[in-house]
Amino acid sequence: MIYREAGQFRTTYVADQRIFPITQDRVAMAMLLIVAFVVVPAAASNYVLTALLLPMLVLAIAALGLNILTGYAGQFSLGTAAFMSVGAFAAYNFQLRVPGIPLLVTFVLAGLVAAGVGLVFGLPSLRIKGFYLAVATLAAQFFVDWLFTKVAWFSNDSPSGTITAQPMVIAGLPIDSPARRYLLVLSIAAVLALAAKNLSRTATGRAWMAVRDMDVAAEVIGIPILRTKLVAFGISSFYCGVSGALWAFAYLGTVEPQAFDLQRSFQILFMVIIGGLGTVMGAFLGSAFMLLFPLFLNWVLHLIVRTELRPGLLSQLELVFFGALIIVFLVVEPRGLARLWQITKEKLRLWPFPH
Amino acid sequence: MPAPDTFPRLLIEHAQTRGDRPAIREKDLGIWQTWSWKQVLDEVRSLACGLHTLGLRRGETLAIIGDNRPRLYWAMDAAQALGAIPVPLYQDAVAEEMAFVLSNAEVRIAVVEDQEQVDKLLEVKARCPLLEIIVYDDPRGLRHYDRGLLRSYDDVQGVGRDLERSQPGFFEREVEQGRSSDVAVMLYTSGTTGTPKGVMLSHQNLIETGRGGIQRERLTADEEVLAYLPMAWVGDHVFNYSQGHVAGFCVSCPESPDTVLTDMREIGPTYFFAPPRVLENLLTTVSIRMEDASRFKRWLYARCMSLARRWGPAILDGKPVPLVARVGYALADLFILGPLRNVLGFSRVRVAYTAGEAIGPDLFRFYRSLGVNLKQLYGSTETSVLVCIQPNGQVKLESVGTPATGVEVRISAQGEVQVKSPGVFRGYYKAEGATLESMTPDGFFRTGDAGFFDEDGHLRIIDRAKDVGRLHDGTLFAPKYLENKLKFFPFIKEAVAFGDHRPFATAFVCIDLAAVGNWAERRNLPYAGYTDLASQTAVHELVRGCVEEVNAALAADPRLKGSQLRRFLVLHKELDADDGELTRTRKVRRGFIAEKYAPLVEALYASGPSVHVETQVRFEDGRTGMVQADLPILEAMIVEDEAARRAA
Amino acid sequence: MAFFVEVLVSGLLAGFMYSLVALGFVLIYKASGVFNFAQGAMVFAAAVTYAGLVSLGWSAWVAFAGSLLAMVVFALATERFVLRPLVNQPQISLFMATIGLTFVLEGLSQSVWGSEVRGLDLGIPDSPLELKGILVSKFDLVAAGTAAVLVSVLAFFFQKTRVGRALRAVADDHQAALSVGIPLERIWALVWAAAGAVALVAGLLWGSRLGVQFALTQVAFKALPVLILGGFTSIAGAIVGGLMIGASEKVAEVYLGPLIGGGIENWFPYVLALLFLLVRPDGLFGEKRIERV
Amino acid sequence: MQGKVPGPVLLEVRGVSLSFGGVHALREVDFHVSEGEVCAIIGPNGAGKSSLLNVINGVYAPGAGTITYAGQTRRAMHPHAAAAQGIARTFQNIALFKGMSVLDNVMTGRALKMRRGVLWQALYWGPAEKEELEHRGRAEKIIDFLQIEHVRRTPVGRLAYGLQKRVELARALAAEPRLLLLDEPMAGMNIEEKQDMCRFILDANDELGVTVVLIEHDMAVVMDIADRVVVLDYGRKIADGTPAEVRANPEVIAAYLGVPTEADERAVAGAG
Repeated sequence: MIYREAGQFRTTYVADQRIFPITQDRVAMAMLLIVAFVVVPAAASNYVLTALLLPMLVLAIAALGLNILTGYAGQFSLGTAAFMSVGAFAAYNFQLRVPGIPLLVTFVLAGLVAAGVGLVFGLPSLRIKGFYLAVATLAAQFFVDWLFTKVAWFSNDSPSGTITAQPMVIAGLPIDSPARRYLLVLSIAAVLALAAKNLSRTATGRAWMAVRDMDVAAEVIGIPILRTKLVAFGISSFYCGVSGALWAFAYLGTVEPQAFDLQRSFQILFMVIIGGLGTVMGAFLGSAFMLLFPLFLNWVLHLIVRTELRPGLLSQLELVFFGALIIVFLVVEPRGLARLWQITKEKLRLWPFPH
Repeated sequence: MPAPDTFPRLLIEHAQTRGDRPAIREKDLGIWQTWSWKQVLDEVRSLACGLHTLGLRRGETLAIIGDNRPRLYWAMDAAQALGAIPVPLYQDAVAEEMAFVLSNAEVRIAVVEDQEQVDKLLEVKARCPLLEIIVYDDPRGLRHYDRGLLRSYDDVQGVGRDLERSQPGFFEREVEQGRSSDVAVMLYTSGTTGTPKGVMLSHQNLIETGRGGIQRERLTADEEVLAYLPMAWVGDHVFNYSQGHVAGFCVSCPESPDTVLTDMREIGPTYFFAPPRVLENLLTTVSIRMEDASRFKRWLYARCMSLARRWGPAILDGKPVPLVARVGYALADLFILGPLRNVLGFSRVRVAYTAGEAIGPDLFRFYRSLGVNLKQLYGSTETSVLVCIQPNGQVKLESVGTPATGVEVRISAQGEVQVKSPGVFRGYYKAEGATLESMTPDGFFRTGDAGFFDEDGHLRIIDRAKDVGRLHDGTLFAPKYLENKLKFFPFIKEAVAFGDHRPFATAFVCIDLAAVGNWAERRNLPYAGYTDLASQTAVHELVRGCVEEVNAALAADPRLKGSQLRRFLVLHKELDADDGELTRTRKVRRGFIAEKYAPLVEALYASGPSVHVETQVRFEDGRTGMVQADLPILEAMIVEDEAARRAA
Repeated sequence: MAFFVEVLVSGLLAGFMYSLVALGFVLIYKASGVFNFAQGAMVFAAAVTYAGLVSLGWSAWVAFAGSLLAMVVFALATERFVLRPLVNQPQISLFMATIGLTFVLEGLSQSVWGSEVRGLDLGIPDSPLELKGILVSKFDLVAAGTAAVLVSVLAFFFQKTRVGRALRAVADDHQAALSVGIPLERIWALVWAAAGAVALVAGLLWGSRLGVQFALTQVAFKALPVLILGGFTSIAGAIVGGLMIGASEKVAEVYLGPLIGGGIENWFPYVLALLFLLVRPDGLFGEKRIERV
Repeated sequence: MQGKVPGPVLLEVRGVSLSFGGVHALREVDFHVSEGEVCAIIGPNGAGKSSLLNVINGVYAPGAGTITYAGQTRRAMHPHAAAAQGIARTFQNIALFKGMSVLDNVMTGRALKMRRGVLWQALYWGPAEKEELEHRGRAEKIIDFLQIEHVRRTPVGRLAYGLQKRVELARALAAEPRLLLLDEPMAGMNIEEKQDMCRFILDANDELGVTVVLIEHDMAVVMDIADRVVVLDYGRKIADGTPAEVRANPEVIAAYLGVPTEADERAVAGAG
């Protein structure tokens, strides 16, 4: 209905290969960016910024990473949180042990370290597939948990293993207020999302999808299977590493290893499933959903149950609803919210015709 | 250089004044390949020089056969630059029809699109001794063909560039010799009246009429046009080629005949021309697709369309409309009408013409209520089309508008429409007799259509002059008028009426396979194909309903009340140009049909319940087969007088 | 030296406890090709239901029957609302559905029975028993005995009975089984109920050792390496795998742990299993997966 | 096809045998294909046709024998090396990437031709974009060549069977191969689709200069488009020559129609 595509024709491959070839989509994206970069930091309350938007964006980056690994390359992983904690601790140690290192370089290095660890745990993916690979990534999860609690060097010998992130300064400008932290994370998320989108529409993305859909055929075409899988593991872990670093520096400030446990990996896995495997938008939709749904649930339950709830009952019910939601999504629309959005868009472009 | 009064000079002027703006586009390899006016001039210059080297001389003819392709339009420019006459042929014509035109126009050189056309030419080569050279554009499949006869388009341009280098300025000198009175193009009429004849139109004919149309509708160089109609038809030539050269706007060629709808949506033309048949097919697809929509969408569509039908035309004409209606229409436009225009590719249309045959009131009102500025137009190949045009704001259902700029229109004693204008043609090629016969002594062209001027000075066309007949009791019998009324139903694709020198009016009816098929599927009525569907009694009842509705409408007009259809039959096969029953542009060839199906016509006037028929049919791949069926003779209710009609 | 044997024996007996849980996974995977991640949550749910019923004053056997009934009801509901709509979906979707199930089960059992830790006494003395010079805990022996009984019953069921064979067919290809007329729905409900029973037994044994608490769900993560070693589809593999993991974990904990800071029981079995996987990508007894072009 | 002069030998398989446990799929097969030729491999089911194809492009490593391709002799070919040296193929049951559109599938066929690193592609700027557009243009030419432009953006899973086969051929041709291996390209097609596919294969061989080795059961097709026919039976090559020679070869007729055993003769005599 909103689309007015008549007269929008493309005369070059550049125009045809664009991420948003239709003007209406470009306008919508531009407005979204303006709202995100200008309106939100000015208008949103500190609570909304720190409690909702910051975690949403930070986790969305990790979800982007998992989406590349599982959505595009089809390699199943339950170890996302492990790579996040590697990123967080690496960033902390870089800031600690390398005086004067610029913040952004720290994040990149943290990402690279996580990518390195990702490659190591990606090696087995050549010989083993499916569930077994999930178990291998579980090994990463437990091993990293154990490493950061047991080896004190990482947490600069702090007794409980928790680390306090150094204050953030970029080119002399302290990034302390919620708005500034939000803008930092938002810009990093935008850049990484664009990079992921570009990868998905070029040879790398096609190689991933080829390996995901039918690796035997991919090999016969000449796609190096192991290299493609490792690149996926590396880039995915890079995203998780950056996300972990941002979690420590921009969101919480102090981080203990338990913050990146198996529950975190499940949370990001749910985000990618509900958001939509194999789509960049899916990561953001999923992360927004996972953070907004408990608030919505809380509000609904208070409407129904007047009396004060037994402590902890709310979080139990939340668990039940999340579990049920996963099943509902898998039955109704296995490709998640992004697919629902895609169907709506297609219908709008064809409106009023059904096909 | 004098003011540009020939197409090559116009081309050169555009290349100088707006050299970088797009002149022509073609959807190929997934994107719209574009050529600016400068690039078109270079391409035309090298092609013209190449054709000259092949021996094309001033006054000779150059055949052009294929879908709408930039390279074929350039062949027209190149021929005109050398003073030769381009002769575009219908790309889906069978080999025999091509043979007649090629020999009649004494064609020595032909520029064709692809292997399909080359094969047709090779098939008729024996009967066209003059044909020496075939220039092809798409080399697909032609690697092992006889090199003597065939030249590739690129090689010809290559040779042309050599000539340019050896004789710089050759092209400009040839263009210099062109006169506006030279013959710019020869279009063969579809010959509803006897054998096809070559209509010679000069540069002056086309440029002045074109310029008149452009000024009247204030068209500019920014128009976007989709060239999807056959290049051999005057509709394509005037609105795309000549007006494109005069106004300097860009002509876009679709990827292939079956992607026209998507290409239409992508280009979003601002200036559009379509014969009623194209508009009718579009409306049928709209209604079929809407039938499959969800209940809510169908309800919303029905509500918005009924509101649009009531107020749309008035709003489009700028007439006063109550505020409530205007708000209602705006909402309908937001939800249904706007998106519908967008999906069909009509959002940017400023001026849309329809001509070639009468258009049904419902069909015409549908597009105007949709907010598309569709206007009726009257004209013929011999008058470079633009004779009468409906002015903006005074668009009526039955009339074809007021005379175009510089056009005199009068009605002869016998009721025939006659025209005098700068667009009147230079005569039929090698047919002096026919030319004289078609002109009046004082220089008016006899259109052969019967009509009259209504009170607002709008011309109304009722039928072909020679077809208008009389029933036994003397009442006027206009077969085309009846047929058009029948064809305005989506279920009826074609109809042929009989009644001249007969006691009452009768008709053959051909159903529309898509629409009736969809109607049958909705009632899960199984059918195995066209003939089977046409023989079903349920379908006969459906057609009877349509015929009786036409009778009711005829009863309202005192002059036509007597010619209500008393009996009709549903034909067992579609009328098809390949069987000679229709012309290339799908107009009914009444005489041929009356002769071929004489026993059926007699049966309509006899008392028997049905008639057996066996006819030869030509299939797509050229094989022929026999189709036979028993066609029941069906009665239709006659409305006696006004009161009875209102009661029914 | 005796000390090493003692550690080894206690490891082997603990291994039986692992294979008990692993058995639940194998049962469902063998019959429906679904890797049931919720097996751990089922162990916890069964145990906490039993403990809850006992605290309500039900006698031991009646509480056992009650919990068993709860597990059967759960199995029927799962088949009806989760498995049936997801027939023919890729295995990954079914696997993720079981993750969803895990959360539903954990949330439900905690909201119904609360989340405080409860003791569980099955009346099995835990005093050590002197046997040929090495101390062995009586409890471990009973657990090992139960596991052995359960395993033989299931092995017989799968190999010999008609239904057992049908189960194996279903595991290969849902659609093929359906087309041959095997009543898929009933089979799956039956298998999930059996897995529920196994989970109950495992829950009781583990519950009495560790106490009935949320940590019981972590038991599933002990079982995963066992599955890798033994392969997903073989019952014998589950037992052998359990023993190997139990023994190696205990030995490593005692000897290797102190060297690198202890607490390695979480990740060591995984690393061991991982090394094994590199050699045999489909596990010890698992069927070799052939990829046809 | 008449009047075609065969070029130098492009592929030579010498004494290749292959067995899976007890089953002997190929027994000392000698077989060569010269540049520009259309060579058909025929034989009853289970004769080893697909196995021979899989040996040529390295999916299987033969027990014995050598493969000489483009002058290089090796004991076994590796799929990756085969693809790099211009061997492309289609599969018996279609091996398309279901999650991608037709255009992406065809572009993936060009995977080996793309050089730009991952970082460049993430930026999608400068050389990476230029490379992507250039290969898009090449892919479009193949799409136009096989006339599948109307389904360019449709996910491959939604296409009809005949069209999927054409997309798979497009993907193989997109790699600009020297040798094209086709595993029953016309299986399960109606007359019209078969005619189209034959035309495409001949056009590819003629205009793109691709040497074609295809497995086909439809004798009419083989006789029509193949320059040479190789007949396999129970893993052994029993005939190799022009379609006419092979048609007349008694051993081939026996292998296809089966030799009448004494019992059949008695039955015929009895009934006579």
